[in-house]
Amino acid sequence: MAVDVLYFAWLRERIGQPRERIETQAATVRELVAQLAAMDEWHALALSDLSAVRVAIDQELSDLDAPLAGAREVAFFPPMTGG
Amino acid sequence: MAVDVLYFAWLRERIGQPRERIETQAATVRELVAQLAAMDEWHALALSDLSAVRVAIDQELSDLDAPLAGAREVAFFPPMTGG
Amino acid sequence: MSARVQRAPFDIGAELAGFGAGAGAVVTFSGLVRDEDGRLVALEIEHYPGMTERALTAYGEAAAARFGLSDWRIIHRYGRLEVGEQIMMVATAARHRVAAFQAAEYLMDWLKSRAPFWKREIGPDGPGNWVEARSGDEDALTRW
Amino acid sequence: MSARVQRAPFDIGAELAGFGAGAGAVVTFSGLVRDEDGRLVALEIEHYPGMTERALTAYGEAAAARFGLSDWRIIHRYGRLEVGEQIMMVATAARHRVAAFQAAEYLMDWLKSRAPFWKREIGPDGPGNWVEARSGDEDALTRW
Repeated sequence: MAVDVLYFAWLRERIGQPRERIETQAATVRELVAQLAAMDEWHALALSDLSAVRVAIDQELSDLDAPLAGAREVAFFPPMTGG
Repeated sequence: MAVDVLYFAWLRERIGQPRERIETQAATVRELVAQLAAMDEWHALALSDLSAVRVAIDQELSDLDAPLAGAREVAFFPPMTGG
Repeated sequence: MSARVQRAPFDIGAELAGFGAGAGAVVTFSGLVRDEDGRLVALEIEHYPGMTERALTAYGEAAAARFGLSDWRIIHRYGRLEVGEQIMMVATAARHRVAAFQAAEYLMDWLKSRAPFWKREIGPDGPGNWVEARSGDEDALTRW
Repeated sequence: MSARVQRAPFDIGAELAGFGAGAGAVVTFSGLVRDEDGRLVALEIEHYPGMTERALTAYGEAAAARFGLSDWRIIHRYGRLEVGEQIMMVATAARHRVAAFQAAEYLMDWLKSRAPFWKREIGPDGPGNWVEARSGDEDALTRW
């Protein structure tokens, strides 16, 4: 399946782009992260410390072990700092 | 000594005036209350339930057993309901 | 850093212009006259001139010291206030939100039970009961 | 009862006109850009369009249900905001002050850690660090 993968804040900067479309067979977010980290050194660096990475599936906060089935949009970003 | 005695809210209404000047030898607020309550039935009624009466001496919240020495202004009123 | 007691309405937006310059967090509380399911058309608010200003200033200064406020303002009206009108406001400014929130709640808790204001209900048929103090308001002070 | 995400400034006074009609208590919180002892000249705020509006609306509705709010409003800006500018505001309206205060604090605690905004510091020499989340902000959620 294909998912839109979005990056924000310093994840976006390290990866060098705000979004990309990825063909994947990943069953969970964690498997998708492994696939992305294997793509190049920028992805690997951005995703090296998962304790500093938050994830949303289809614009809802989720977690690394969430299933990806049916997801259209997966976003990675640092802990939020609004308000 | 002479003190100005002030009344607010329903105490003012029951006593029928907002303030009066009282000659007193009372040593404490409680003694002043006894003197006032003995003046007439309106004072007696207004001051009959002291649990519903608050007192300020010279514009500072105080209590019934506070000494009156040096006081210029003593105010009696119900529990406050501002805000 | 000021307390005011006035008959006139106030404008929260105007009060906040320039308020708390340099702060990160500003909290306001405003109290409005409720109609109490149609029972009220207005409130009449009596106060103790002289003592009121002293008390509000003292509570504002105590809040500033305790919570490290960079600015505070208290405005309380008196006289007849129609349903929907603003009765009073408190504003607090601090570096962070927790201090600004706590200071505003602290001020409100003190104001409710310790500032010399009394409210009387005005119904469709004229003046009614004096509002009674709520025991919860007195209890609220124990947390500080 | 609305959440907005916008670049433009907002006017708290204008936002409060007619807000919470019928309520007895209105609380506002606004966050301002601090200069951090001269280290900053501005903040750049990034957000996640689409998710942001969903998240803010969800938190507003949750607060309304939990605290019995008669009205609520959330406005959060993005883009470059100079020192002293307003970043965001929350307003809550309820019958009594405790509910209005608690709802505003609840919304702020969620916003700080769960709404998809990220702040970057802009210093005299240009863009600097992304602001790091404070562990206290995450901890604040545990009280709700």
